[in-house]
Amino acid sequence: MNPMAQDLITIWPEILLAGGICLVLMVDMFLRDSHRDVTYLITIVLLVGLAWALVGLPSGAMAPEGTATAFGGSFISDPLSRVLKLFAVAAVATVFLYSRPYLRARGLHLGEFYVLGLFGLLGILVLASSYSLLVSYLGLELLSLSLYAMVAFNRESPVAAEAAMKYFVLGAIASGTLLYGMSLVYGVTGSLNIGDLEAAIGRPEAGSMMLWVGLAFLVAGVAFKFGAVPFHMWVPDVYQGAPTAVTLYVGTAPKLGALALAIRILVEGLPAVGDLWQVMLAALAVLSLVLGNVAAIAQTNVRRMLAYSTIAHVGFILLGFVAGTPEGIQAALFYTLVYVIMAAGSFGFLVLLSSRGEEVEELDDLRGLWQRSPWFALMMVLLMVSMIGVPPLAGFYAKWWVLSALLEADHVGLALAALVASVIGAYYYLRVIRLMLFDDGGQATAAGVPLDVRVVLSVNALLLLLIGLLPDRLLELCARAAALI
Amino acid sequence: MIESMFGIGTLSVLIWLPILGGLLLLAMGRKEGAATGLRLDRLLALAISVLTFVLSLPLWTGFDPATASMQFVERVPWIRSFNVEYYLGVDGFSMPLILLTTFLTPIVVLAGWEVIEKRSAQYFASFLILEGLMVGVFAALDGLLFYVFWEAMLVPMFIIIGVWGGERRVYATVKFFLYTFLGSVFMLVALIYMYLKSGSYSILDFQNLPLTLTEQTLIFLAFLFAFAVKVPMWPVHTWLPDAHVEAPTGGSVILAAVLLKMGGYGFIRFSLPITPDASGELAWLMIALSLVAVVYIGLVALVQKDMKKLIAYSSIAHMGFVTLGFFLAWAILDRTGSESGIAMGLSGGMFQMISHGFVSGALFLCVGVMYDRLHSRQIDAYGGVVNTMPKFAAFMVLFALANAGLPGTSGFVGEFLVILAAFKAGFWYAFLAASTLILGAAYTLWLVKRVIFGAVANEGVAGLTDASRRELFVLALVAAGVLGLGLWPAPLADVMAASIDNLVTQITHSKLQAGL
Amino acid sequence: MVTLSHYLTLSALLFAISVAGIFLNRKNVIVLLMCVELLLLAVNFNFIAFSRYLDDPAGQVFVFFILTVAAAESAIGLAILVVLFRSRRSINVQELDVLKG
Amino acid sequence: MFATFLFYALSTVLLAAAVGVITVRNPVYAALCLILAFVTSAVLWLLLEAEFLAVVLVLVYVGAVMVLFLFVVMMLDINTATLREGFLRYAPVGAIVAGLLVLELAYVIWFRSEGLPGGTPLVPRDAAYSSTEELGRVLYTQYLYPFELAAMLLLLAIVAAILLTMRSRPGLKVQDVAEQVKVRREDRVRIVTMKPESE
Amino acid sequence: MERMYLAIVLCPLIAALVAGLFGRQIGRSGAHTITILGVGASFMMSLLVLKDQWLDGAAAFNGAVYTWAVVDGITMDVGFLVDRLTALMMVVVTSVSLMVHVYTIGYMHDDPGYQRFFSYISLFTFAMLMLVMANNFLQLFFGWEAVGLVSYLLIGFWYTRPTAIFANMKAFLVNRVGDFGFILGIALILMATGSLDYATVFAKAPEVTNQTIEVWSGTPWSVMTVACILLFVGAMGKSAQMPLHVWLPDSMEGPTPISALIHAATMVTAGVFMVARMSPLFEYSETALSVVLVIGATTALFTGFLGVVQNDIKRVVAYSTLSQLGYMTAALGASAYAAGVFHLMTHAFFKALLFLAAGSVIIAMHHEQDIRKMGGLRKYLPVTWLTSLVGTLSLIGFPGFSGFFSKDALIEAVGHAGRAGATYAWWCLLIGVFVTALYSFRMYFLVFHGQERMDAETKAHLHESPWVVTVPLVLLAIPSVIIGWPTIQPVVFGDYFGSAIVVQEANDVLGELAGEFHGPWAYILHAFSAPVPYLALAGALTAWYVYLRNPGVAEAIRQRVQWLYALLMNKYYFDDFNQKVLARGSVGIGNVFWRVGDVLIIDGGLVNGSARVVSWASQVTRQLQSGYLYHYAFAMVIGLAVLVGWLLMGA
Repeated sequence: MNPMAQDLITIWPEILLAGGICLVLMVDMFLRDSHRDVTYLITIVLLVGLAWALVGLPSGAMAPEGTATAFGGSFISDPLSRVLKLFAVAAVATVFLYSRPYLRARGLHLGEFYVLGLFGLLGILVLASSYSLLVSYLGLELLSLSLYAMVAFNRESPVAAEAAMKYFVLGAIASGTLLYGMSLVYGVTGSLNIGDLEAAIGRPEAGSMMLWVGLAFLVAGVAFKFGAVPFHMWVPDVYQGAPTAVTLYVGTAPKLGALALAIRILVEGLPAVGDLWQVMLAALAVLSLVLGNVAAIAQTNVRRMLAYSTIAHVGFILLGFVAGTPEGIQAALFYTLVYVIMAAGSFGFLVLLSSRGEEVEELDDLRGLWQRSPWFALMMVLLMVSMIGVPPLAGFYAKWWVLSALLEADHVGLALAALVASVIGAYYYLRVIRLMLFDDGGQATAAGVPLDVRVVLSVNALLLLLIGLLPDRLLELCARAAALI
Repeated sequence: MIESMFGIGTLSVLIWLPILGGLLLLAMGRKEGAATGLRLDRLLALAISVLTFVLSLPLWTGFDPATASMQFVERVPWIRSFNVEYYLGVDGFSMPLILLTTFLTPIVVLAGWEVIEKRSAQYFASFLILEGLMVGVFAALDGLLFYVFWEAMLVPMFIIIGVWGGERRVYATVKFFLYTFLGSVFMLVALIYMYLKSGSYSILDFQNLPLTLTEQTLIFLAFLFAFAVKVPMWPVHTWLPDAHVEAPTGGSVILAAVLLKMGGYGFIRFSLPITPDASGELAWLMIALSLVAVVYIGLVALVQKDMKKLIAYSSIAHMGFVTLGFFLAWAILDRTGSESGIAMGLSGGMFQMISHGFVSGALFLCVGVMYDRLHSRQIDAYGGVVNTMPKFAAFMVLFALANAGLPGTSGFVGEFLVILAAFKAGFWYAFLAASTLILGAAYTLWLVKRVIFGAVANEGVAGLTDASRRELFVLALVAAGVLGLGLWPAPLADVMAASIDNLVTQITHSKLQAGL
Repeated sequence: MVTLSHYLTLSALLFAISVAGIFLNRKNVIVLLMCVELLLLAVNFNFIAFSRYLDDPAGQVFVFFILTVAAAESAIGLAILVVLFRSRRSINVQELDVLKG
Repeated sequence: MFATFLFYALSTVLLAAAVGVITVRNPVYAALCLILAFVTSAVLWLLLEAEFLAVVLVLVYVGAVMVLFLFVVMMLDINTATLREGFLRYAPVGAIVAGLLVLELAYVIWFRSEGLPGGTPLVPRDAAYSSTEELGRVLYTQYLYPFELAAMLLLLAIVAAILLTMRSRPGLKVQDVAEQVKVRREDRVRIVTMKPESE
Repeated sequence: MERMYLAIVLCPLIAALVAGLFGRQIGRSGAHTITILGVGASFMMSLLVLKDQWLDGAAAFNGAVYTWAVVDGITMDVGFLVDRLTALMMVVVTSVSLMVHVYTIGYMHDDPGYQRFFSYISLFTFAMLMLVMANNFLQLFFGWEAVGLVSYLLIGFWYTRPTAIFANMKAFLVNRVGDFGFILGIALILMATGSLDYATVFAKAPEVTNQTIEVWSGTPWSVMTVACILLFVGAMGKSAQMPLHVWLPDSMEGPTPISALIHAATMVTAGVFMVARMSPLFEYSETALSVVLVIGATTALFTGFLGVVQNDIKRVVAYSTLSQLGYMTAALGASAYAAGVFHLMTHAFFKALLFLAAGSVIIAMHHEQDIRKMGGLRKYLPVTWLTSLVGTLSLIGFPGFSGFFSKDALIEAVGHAGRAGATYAWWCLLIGVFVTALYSFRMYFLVFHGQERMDAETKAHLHESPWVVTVPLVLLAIPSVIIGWPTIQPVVFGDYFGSAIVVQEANDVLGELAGEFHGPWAYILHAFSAPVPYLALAGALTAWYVYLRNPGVAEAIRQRVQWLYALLMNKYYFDDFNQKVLARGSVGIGNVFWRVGDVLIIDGGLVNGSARVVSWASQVTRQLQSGYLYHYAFAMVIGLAVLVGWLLMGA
């Protein structure tokens, strides 16, 4: 086989997705508004096929643990990328499954939602497999640009426009910062390929301060993508301003992209200056944990509260990086995966409650939900409990692994700080439970929500319990995925 | 029986049967305001809890009191990547506590029989799930498994207090949750630390792990935080009165009878054997806090105006005896240089835990009986209850006296042994500890005087009806436990003896000389 | 004589000016978009200068892509701006404060 | 020497234009300043022998993007009078932070630049060298993958821009050919049976 | 024999359980039948035991019934030690109890709590038997507290009376103060000897004498002294020695039969019994014995004074009980354990008699208890009158009556004791004799002689009590008169107790006195050479003069010494002190701990305080998220600048 063909086979999932996007776009153009479900179905089929492609075909041709590169080493297919991609596909599919009734109830059920969502997914796939600064940048922009557009998706909504604008401007600064960092790293190392960076830094001039400055810019860029303090300002506004279905999207899959970006650039590209980015991330992590948890307490808007909670969780994910060990990266990976499931569930819950048209905005809307929709209130309890980090739900194991890694790296102080912050954080999750279970009043209900959404939410929440009871599989998967780093 | 049928161990059955039963109940649910005819939910709950109790009896009958090693062991890898095992087993410490749990759960179900009108299926389900988790805590021999059960318990308890509790239930339950959650996260750090040192989460491995004094001290403090909150020890006790007061009767019973015991159990299972030297270094602190609990809290209990709060404070004072009994060991070693007396303190603490399970549970049941009728917990609202509820009053007085440590009731055994041991540690330890004889009697009897005795105080009391047969049955069951344990504690003492001896060995053998 | 450091300094100044522009501008969103363009220009300077001094075409390739992306980004940014203006009848930065707290 | 002079001169213009972008009152002027900045940059890039990019910058940026900006500025019809308030009040803070950033960067660039390729004077490339050719060679081979990604990105931008800005106004009358073709007699003709009027 | 011991204990227990649990089913007659049968059987068997021990000279029995628990290698049994001391106590307890059972049929005839009452007193009998038959400290403590429990229940028997339920709580709490010392004493003994078993402990007592304990560091005290004093604190509570005597007068709130049974004859003597039982220990501590002696004597005298001013018939008897308990205790303190126990026995009979007689009066007076409203009852209640007279004479120590023998013996023993405080004690006891006679006859005269001061209504219905009341009176009167004659020789001066009571050679006052003992008659004659009978006579005459012959004198005296009268009426202000200082003080401290410690500092400051800090911080961080894009951008740039700057600094 000629090298180009080999390369193309290696990036076959991306090609499939890109082609699929075009297909969806074309088909959608010829559909009436009343037939948007066709777009939806094609999209879902596409995602299923993509998942199949990831698990099965060409990657199956090589060993499951194997690593393949393409395009001069700028693309890599390794266990990590496959895990991330698979989860991203699943997350995006879940988002689509949740969103249909929500969008339809608001007259927003347009094909572009799926197209943009798929573009974003493509960005995540690119990020996951990127082994070059350039490709990472392109993947990041693919993801970001579709997110900007999706946030502004509801053109009638002034807050959505405001959120999109803020997101766009801040995102542009962040990618500018990231690029500036990349340029400095490129200047010092002379290479854009992540695989070559380490070798280049291995030179005696590795201590080059220029590299450090570049590193700081890179960290700032990555932190923005994650939403870590002080680069978090967009998070609450976007989560609150965007339509809930978009918030659901923004809050889930892109975290995998951010994780991939961080792992590829910092962990794989710049391990030589690991001490430096670990220290920086430690500061950001602690700030995120504290500020996220503290600020969430005063919130009355559900999505805003969950936004701050995201910031706090990001703090935890970053702590995995702070540990710096393979263990820590695996923990961060696991945390991210679990977080994506939890976020999908909790935002999905809001989407579900808003499926019939009335927007569930305020925490108070949830009051007494248990009396109206006991099952879903219970599912939300599971989700919240998992977010707190109470076993036997998956959220606990995530925190536990990160803590293990931190302690193994002798970061006892950080571990304790994280724990205290999460105890403070428990308060606002408990408040959600409290409102649903203990109080009366409120309007939100799950009555009249289509079966598919109900099933998805139940599966989503129960998955956390399942992982909690039998965490071994996922733990090992993450361990193996990040083992080669 | 079930074990042999499905190849599942007894302990697993005891854990999962109630949990699965609880989930079944949850799934069943019960429509609000549906006909109160059969009330399948409570029948099912009772059946499951009784079955669990019956199935737990083999733990006692099949228990070999001659050995301190773990029995009924089940050991399966659970999280391979961290060497975490699904590792269960019981010894002389955990077995009685498991039986206490399985014994009290049917009682709690019965106590809520017709009282809980609102979402009763969920109520019973919560308790069943809680039961399974509590058994899990006592049976777990793997640190992480222990932690999982330990934390998981918070959730049903949070919901029980929050949904079925009193007026300030939200404040109380959030306080309960955060307090205990904060306490236990430190334990997690300690567990992870020891895992990193030993490569395993097995508690028994932890116990054999050599640790320096600094390590031990830090680990001890981490555990202390978790267990002290649970026990609760002064000054981290203030969640308890609130939680007790606001919880529904069943919640108070389980909270007092079993949940508090987890703190004491934790000390025995973790702190003492894993960090003997640090425990010794800090024994003065523990003893001081315990004595503060006895005296200070005893005085505080005296002035309470709310019955449940009074009993809650009395619980704290009684649990002070538990920790006192456990940590006297080092004071005794210091003073007499001999091991004699250590085992007495330990047994005293254990007895106090079991007994307190019965007695405080019973007292909360009694308050519940009255509350169900008059909907007030204020002492003022009662007076002369004996006139209208003579049978009930008899039980209440019995339990009150047991609470005051009357010989012949279970309440006496622990206090007696601990005071005996305390004297070996020093006159003043015993002196302060024995003050509970006066204080305990004072607050309990004053309560009885104001609530039970006297002329009928008001119309509410005049309209009371005596306890129903169900209520009497429940109280009689507990009373049997209280008297049985008080009159003949030997069986329990025998069961614990080997484990206690083993613990004494662990306590008295410094880990510091072991090659460090 | 012009060295690499000169170019880098120029770039740094451009970067600082554009960033300052973003947080000093309180009135007009569209100027923010222009500042973003300036920001990317600064980055491009870095890449081109490095590319030249390293004698490596990769930097120039990167700039090529940045230019492409920047164009796409401006398109989307302006589209959002239009949406914003349509729903708000204003592009005053100070009035973008519904979402806060 | 001329190159040095050129560099300083152009740099001054460039920076002045950049400052102009963020300070001028009228967004149209700001856009024009930006165009100036781009043009001077293009010349500077020529000094760095990046001819292709310099051309692209002028063509794509000045020619397309900035025109788009101007278009939008004009379209939105913004009241420029009130848009300046507050700038001076916050300018010192902004200057300090921006200055700090520059100082940090300059310190590293000038005093701690070990490991950087700079320092030595550049050897001018020979006349046969074409950066266009150089770029063209790698773009479709080594950088094929990014190139295709960039294509997707542009597609995304098109979709997004259309989604966000194109809208069917409620009052607008549009011809729907498909509907017209599909129309049936029953939709258009109503047969009314009327009783004959009695006299 | 062993089975019989068990049966003796179980009979009343089973009877109590049946009467208590199935009271409604078996009815009133069923209840009293079964309990009387139970106690009667115990009594008969006790007699057999006494015969076995005394006449047949059987060896003391010491054996376990079952092992209560084995902890720390220490076996804690429930078991019996039956020796002559025990046997004597068993007979006293069961016989008085039997009488009281019978008497109760009449006394409680109309009470709705009839069955409950019988259940309680049977239960009490069980508990008291457990106490006296114990062969170890654990069981002793069990019986000790169990009798306290029943006492508590019985004092509060009429639970609707506020005074009754106050009194029973007070009784329990004061007793608990005693138990507090008692349990510490037990703990010390366990520590010193490693056993709770009497036999082992006594055997080890000599070894312990040299041990010391530092209660205050730096001052070594003899273990034996500390232990004995602690044990004696228990005895002070149960046997109502000053200052823990305050509960006993109040306990008269209970029905009269239990005043007789519990608060006169049996339970209150448990302390005396206990000290006697512990004689092998006390003998090793001169200090402890002195303490016992002084406290006993003080109680004997000063509570006697109080009896003089009381007007409630039962309270007068109660104070006399206190005083007599003081006598017994003083005897113990003089190492005259046998005399103390002997007085305990005689006192049990005559004091039970007096109480029951008082009860009979109360029945007749329709539950009027104020002696100022009585008088001249002699002709209405002949049996009661006569038996009361017998009891009173016995109480004041009229020569030939049983009380005489016991009291005289112990006063003489105290007089001969050589230990510190003995002289003081002797004077106290002597004066006490006068006082005893004074208040006893004051009551006697006011009740049975003189003017009839009751109202017409009551008077019209006055009649003698039914036979169930009078028969026990008579049956108790008999031993009150005669029991001293046959028993003084063996019990006090002989070797009846054998090894049950241990007295050191040097302390053996009774041994000394035994030499001068030549039979009861000679003893009576000999007594007249001492001041005791004269003092008693003087007391009786004074009472006659002041209260019967010339009642104005009493009033005149009262007017003259107002302060003294006030002091006595207020019972030396002990109750006020306890109420106002101790009880209110505890409540006050409790309130401070609660409101300041728990509510304000811990909850308000630490718990809610940190919650407030967090929510304040939360509000502050909300402000940071201002909503303005330029602030957001500014934060990012600052963050970036700080990151870069930090790296540069760190380099």
